Amino acid sequence: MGLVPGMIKGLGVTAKSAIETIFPDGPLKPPSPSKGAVTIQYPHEKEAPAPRARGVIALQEDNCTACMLCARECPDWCIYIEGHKEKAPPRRAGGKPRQKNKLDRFDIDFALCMYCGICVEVCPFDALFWSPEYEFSEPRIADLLHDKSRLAEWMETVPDFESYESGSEAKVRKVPR
Amino acid sequence: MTTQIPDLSEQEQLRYISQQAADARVNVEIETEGMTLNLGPQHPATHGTLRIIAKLDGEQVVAAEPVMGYMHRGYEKLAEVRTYPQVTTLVNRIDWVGSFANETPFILAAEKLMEVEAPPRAQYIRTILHEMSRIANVILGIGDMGVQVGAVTPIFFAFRDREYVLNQIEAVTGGRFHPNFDRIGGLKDDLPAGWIQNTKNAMEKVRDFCDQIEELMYGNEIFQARTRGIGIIPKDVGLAYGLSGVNIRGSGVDWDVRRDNMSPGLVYDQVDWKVWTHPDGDSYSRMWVRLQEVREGTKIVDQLLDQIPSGPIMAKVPRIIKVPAGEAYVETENPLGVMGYYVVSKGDLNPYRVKIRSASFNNVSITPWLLKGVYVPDIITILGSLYFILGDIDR
Amino acid sequence: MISILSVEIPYWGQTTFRVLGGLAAVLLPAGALVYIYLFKLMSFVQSRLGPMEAGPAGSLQLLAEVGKAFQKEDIFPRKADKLVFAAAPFVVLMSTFLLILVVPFGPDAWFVNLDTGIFFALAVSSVSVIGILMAGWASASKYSLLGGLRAAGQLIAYELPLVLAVMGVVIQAGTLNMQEIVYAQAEGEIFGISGIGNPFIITQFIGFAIFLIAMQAELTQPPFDMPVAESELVSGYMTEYSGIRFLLFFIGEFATAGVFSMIASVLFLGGWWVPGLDPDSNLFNILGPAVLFGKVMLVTFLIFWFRFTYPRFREDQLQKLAWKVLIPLSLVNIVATGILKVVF
Amino acid sequence: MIAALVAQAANPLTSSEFDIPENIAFAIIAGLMLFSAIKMVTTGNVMHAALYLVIVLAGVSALFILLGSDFVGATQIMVYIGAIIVLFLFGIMLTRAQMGDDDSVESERRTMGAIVGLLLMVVMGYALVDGFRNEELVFGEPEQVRYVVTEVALGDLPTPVRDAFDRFDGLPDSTMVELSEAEVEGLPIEVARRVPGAELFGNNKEIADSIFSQYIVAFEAVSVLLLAALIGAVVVARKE
Repeated sequence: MGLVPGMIKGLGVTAKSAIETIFPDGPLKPPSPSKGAVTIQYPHEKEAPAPRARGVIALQEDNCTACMLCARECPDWCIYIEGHKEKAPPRRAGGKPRQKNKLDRFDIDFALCMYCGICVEVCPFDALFWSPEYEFSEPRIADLLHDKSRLAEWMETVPDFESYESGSEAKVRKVPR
Repeated sequence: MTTQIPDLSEQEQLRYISQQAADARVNVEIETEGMTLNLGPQHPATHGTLRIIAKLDGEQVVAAEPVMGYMHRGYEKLAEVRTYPQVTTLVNRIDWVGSFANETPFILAAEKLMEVEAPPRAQYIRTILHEMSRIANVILGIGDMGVQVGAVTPIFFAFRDREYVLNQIEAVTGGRFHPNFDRIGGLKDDLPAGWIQNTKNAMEKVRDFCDQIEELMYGNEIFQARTRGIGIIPKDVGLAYGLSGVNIRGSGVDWDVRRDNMSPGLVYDQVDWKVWTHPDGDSYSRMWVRLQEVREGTKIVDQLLDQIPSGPIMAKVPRIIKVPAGEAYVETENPLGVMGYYVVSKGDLNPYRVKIRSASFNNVSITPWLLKGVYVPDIITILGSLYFILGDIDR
Repeated sequence: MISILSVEIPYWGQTTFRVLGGLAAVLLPAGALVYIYLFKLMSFVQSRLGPMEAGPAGSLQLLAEVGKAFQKEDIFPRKADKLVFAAAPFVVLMSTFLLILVVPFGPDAWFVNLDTGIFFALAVSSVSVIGILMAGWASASKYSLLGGLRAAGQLIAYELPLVLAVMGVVIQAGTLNMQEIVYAQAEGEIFGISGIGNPFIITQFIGFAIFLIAMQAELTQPPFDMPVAESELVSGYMTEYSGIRFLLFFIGEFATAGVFSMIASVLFLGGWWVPGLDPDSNLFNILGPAVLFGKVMLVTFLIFWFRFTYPRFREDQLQKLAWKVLIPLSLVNIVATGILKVVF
Repeated sequence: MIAALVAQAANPLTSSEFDIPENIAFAIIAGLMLFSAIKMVTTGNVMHAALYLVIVLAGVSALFILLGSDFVGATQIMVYIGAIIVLFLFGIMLTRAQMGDDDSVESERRTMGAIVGLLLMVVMGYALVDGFRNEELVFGEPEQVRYVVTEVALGDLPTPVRDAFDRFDGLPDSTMVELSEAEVEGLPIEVARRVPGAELFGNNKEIADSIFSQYIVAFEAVSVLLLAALIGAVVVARKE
């Protein structure tokens, strides 16, 4: 190990890395660095995060009963729920009218949210889902407060649940649509 | 591929230390004006908001004092007003580059109090994720050391290849940095299909990274000149300051909580692996042990992936978790060193008191001893080789 | 009186032409190598693409950066020595523009043909130290001060190997004139083999290596970038600069890299001349600058390759390398060259 | 046969035209130098004083280059600006790098300084006047023209040139001689290759020759003196 070998090897590493980036198909093919680079040219092409990625929370409004579990379990209390009871038409003809919790307000303040996913996890009625969608930044911080219509819009972007790895005993759930 | 480097003898260590003292004496005679240099709180070498007040004589440090607390977020206190499931989402922000590993000891402590044990499948996945966050963390540390000694490329290699690991963590937990995946009694969810194979590919990439960085950085004579024989921590001094993890293994102390004091709930005893140590105790040996640990980590992950048993991932725990009164302390070997949680419960939904023993706090507390007599550029390499995360110091 | 296409040009016209030519000769290579090497090649090494948005494949990125720098506030630290602080980048840049003066681009294409060309170049290259010291002191910042001191120590130490490496070439060519050095290479012969000339890199390879290393240190490029070490001194003497003045330092750094590479190409690679062609032909007045640019790109490729591969030295190691390795080696080189010159 | 006799070179002072740009340049440089010299001794800031000194020295170098002796000019830059001033600044920054004016720089011995300066001026002025006593600055056609003669085989030279060489007794084979117009008349002038710029500047060979022949003893003595100074500095700096 003289002065030369380690430093020459280092030069070799950088040169090899550059060649691999410029000629991803092999040195005789035409160069195409955009293929060889590991980065993605973001506004032009979007990276697809994993289906489980926690991007934004979507609300399936019909399923919500305004039970407040999510709001209570939220570690930083960023979910605001208001609701009232109202009579819904009976399920069967002639039956008594059912009492139903109607949702007035369901806001999540994404400026405060820690993206921990506890609300999604504790929801007993499958009303909240994670969407991997991540493009919802706003110039004004107040606009990060998503109301229930905005949250409902995210439902479209919620992917189906993945199947599990072999050996798993968990059941694959369904996204209500 | 592993480069074996000759060890510095104990004599050489001593000579280095006495040399520093002698240098300091000579400079006092010439009487140049002293200067106080504030490294930080905003400084590229302090990984955040650590401040080091260095009293300089020329470029030599006469005294150095780390000032902590610029990023204190009060997690110990916050945890007292959060329920147990909520605490995990807080604590994985402590060491934000190896975040899953922060959850493990807390959950294990809670499980110990509740006397539940996660099913084997959950234990395996937990160990895999714990080890993967170590890999993600340490890769970044190695690349960051490149930046500290002035090489621009290693950090980009590190970011590139850490991404493969983070992608796998995200695919299973949903969060790249803040997984919040550990639950008392098991895990939140099972592995998605195809994950095992993808993870094995990612581990292959990490091993390639190790080879690459070894040639690019570790083998470089300039890097060795900057790190070998610099910042030597003798065994006993390191132990006296409570150093842990790689920093003490780099001084030749063969102590790893994963092997020696493994808490139930992790399955390190099921795999064949080795605790790496290096007798030198200098910056280079610390970085060298780090690199070997990444390699060893990929081996552990590969073996565990092959062995994952089938079964449930959640033990039977009540829906609303109340931890019975009692006290428990659990420590695990985290990427930065030993991390322990002392949880005191009064039987409520909240822990009564949580004391967090984070590794970086102790690792940094040796700096006044270690930085005395070194040159300004060496402050940077020594801090880089100690490798701390600010969140882990100011909890 | 110089005439172009048989039109006589008055003195002020010549001066204007020379100033414009100097600007072009300094800034164009600087811009080219910043884009090609610093932006693109470095990105490829790091598995990324680099700037892609401004212009085709990001080729106008540098212009965008210049525009950005012009818009930024020109911040002066409160305790800074305003005049010195403001003047420092210009002093650094001035040394670059003085350097370009003596570089020949063709048999008749030159700015000034000094008899002491290379000596003058080495002399003015040391002016930039003054600028750096001014910047380091006037910023009223400890990091800047340390950076300035380190820069001065380093530049002084590496001036010597630089000069001594050049000595070999000067002995072999028998002249200090840059143009003559090119001719000496074009018309020279190696061990009796004539016809292809004698680019001095063949006989002066050690000199070339030393020159390259010393040049790297003079330019404060990694692995010798202690004065600007961003991980410890936060850019050293440039710490407090912003906007257009920072840009001047930035341009100065890469323009000097380009100009130094030109000098290295002239000294060791034959300058504007290509083997096999008659150096007196008029063709070289047109072709020469392009040839020189090609050789400059070769030399700067080495500079930048080292730049993104190596970590940096510590200040004392750097001094040790200069005094204990490079200077003795270059002295041996000079002695050997002298002996060979006398023998052959 | 004369292998090469290279082109005419005019000393700027004796060149045919009264050079306007040159005079403008001289005026600017001289003015700047005077201003900086005065500022240098009056400013209260050590650092500024050193920087003003840089301007003065750069001006000196510029004047040398203006006079066509680029070698001395470059040496001036290299030695004074590149080395000495840098060491000045280095020392100032290491010891007293404070900003703003420094009272201790204000000296009460200003009158003494002025007297010394005046004395120095008188002595140097006298030396200058004495040196060029009866010589006048000649504008117009010069009587003596400088020629650069290279690779001369002495036997082949025509008589006037050989005479000239005799005047410089035993010069090496490549040098510069001063001949009168009449002497040049009969010379076969053969320019082997045009050396661009040689017509403007071309005296570093002369300097080298004189250093290593006429002034060799003084030169070596100065080198030994510098070496002694260097060793002395090392001895003084190391207290052990």
